[in-house]
Amino acid sequence: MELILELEIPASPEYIAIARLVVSSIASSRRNLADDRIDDLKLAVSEACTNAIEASSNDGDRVQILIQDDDEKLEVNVQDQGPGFDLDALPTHPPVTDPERLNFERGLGIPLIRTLVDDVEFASSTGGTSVRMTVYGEPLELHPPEDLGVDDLG
Amino acid sequence: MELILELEIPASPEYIAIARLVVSSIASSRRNLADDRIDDLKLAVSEACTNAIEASSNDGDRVQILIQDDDEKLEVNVQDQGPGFDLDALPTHPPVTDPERLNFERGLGIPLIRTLVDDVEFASSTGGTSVRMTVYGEPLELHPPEDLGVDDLG
Amino acid sequence: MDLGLEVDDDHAPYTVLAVKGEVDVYTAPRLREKLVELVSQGRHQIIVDLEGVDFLDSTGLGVLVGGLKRLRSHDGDLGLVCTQPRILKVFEITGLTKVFAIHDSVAAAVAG
Amino acid sequence: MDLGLEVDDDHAPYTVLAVKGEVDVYTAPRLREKLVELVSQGRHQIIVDLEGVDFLDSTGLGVLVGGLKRLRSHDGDLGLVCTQPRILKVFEITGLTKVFAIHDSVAAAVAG
Ligand SMILES: Nc1ncnc2c1ncn2[C@@H]1O[C@H](COP(=O)(O)OP(=O)(O)O)[C@@H](O)[C@H]1O
Ligand SMILES: Nc1ncnc2c1ncn2[C@@H]1O[C@H](COP(=O)(O)OP(=O)(O)O)[C@@H](O)[C@H]1O
Repeated sequence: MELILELEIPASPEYIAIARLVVSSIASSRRNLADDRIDDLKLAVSEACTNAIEASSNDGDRVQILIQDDDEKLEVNVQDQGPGFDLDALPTHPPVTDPERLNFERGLGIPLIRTLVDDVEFASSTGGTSVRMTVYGEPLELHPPEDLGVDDLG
Repeated sequence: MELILELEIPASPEYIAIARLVVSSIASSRRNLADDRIDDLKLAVSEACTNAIEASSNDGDRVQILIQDDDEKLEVNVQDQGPGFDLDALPTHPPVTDPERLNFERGLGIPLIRTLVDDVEFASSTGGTSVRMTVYGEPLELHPPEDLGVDDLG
Repeated sequence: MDLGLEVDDDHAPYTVLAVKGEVDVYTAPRLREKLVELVSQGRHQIIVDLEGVDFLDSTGLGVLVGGLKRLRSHDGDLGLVCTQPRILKVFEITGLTKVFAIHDSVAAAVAG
Repeated sequence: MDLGLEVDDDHAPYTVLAVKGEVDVYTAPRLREKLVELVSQGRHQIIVDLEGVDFLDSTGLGVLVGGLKRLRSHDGDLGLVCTQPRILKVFEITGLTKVFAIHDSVAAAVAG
């Protein structure tokens, strides 16, 4: 797995658009992903960043977004410095047919992430949480890096 | 000076578009900069990243882009792990009216940076080079971060 | 990155709120405030037009569900206009297509 | 992030190369190769149409200067079409407006 890109933003809502921008831009340039898969990944990352930002309460807390890939997959890891949480202790929602469902405006983020990406792994401790999201897809054929050699033109 | 954002990319040409994207997106959201000032900063950062990438020769070398601001200015710092260089030892170009000028396809980057931003500072050693570029402008009035409080709506 | 919020009063008894831009944790509070304001003005039949929305996440969904809940408690309703597949998908995945009436156009929404 | 490069042969003796996208250290090598290829095909009057270019940096300028130099050595020329202020600005700052003939349109370039 090769580290492509590292982005660190303040844990504040105004920076979440940048995280989306970077992820969708990398996903479209590195991977042969259909546009709707890119949208899926973008939304999943946005949900993970929202949770990371909401969990951060200290001034100066930051959220880190790591993008890695290898031949077959693209991985985005969102890490925060929040207090962590227990994934197994999350409440479950009433089914959407139940009028009670309207009392739950929250709690849609993690189910969305699970549906949108091929694979997701949560690692949470009192030092923070990391959410690793993976999508599979063929790499684009990249133009090999080459010497500019403009001097040779003359 | 507050650190806004940190972006780290591999020292490879294919990532330079992301660096531009991030800088122009931050500049337009944080600062009351005219569009042409944002274009200027974007070009200056692209030139600094090009030099940083070209100076990097080791596998795994990375380029770091730090964006900071305070009340009156936005600063972008481009750092590489290349061999460094002596700014004072750079050759000067013949004037553009001289036909000899055509022999110099290179060497436009640093003059461009100097013209495009309000302030530039180079710091170079054998461990790498950092180029700190500053533009002045009024901050945007940001909407204060506030609690979402969707639960209060009902 | 600013959220566009335009109120159209030409469809009484419906109030049409056209949203433009990205609805996320940064911008959703403004959508919520606007909905609260409309409801407090006694507008209880609201159509939220999402055709100009480029991105919508669960925070945006939460604000819409909150608005619907508030309107229902006033015997009102909150309908949506949305034809964009990538936005519709978010409602489908979360099962909210069963909670909201989603229309193809403002005309269809005010007709029905 | 791909560079568009389209050759238009309808303006003999001029060859028009329309460039689209961002010209930077990543994409400039493709522009250089295309220019080398055109020159090696004996096309010595080249017009590079920059109207579709969103971004151009010094690497792109270097490739254009290299192309001009090569063409001049064949008694040819390389003209530009450019009206976008932010692209023109890069030529102005570097003094290259004095090196290149810059036209408002392909029609003006082939006429002049
Ligand atoms: N990164 C995180 N750090 C701490 N707690 C988290 C984190 N992510 C999720 N949680 C907890 O899990 C809950 C459910 O998250 P989610 O399904 O995204 O819904 P929502 O964020 O709308 O509550 C959150 O309310 C929060 O308590
Ligand atoms: N970050 C850097 N690390 C090492 N050398 C550099 C760096 N930036 C610039 N230089 C040196 O300064 C020269 C001039 O740079 P510049 O004006 O940008 O033109 P160009 O990059 O086209 O040569 C470069 O050729 C290089 O030798």
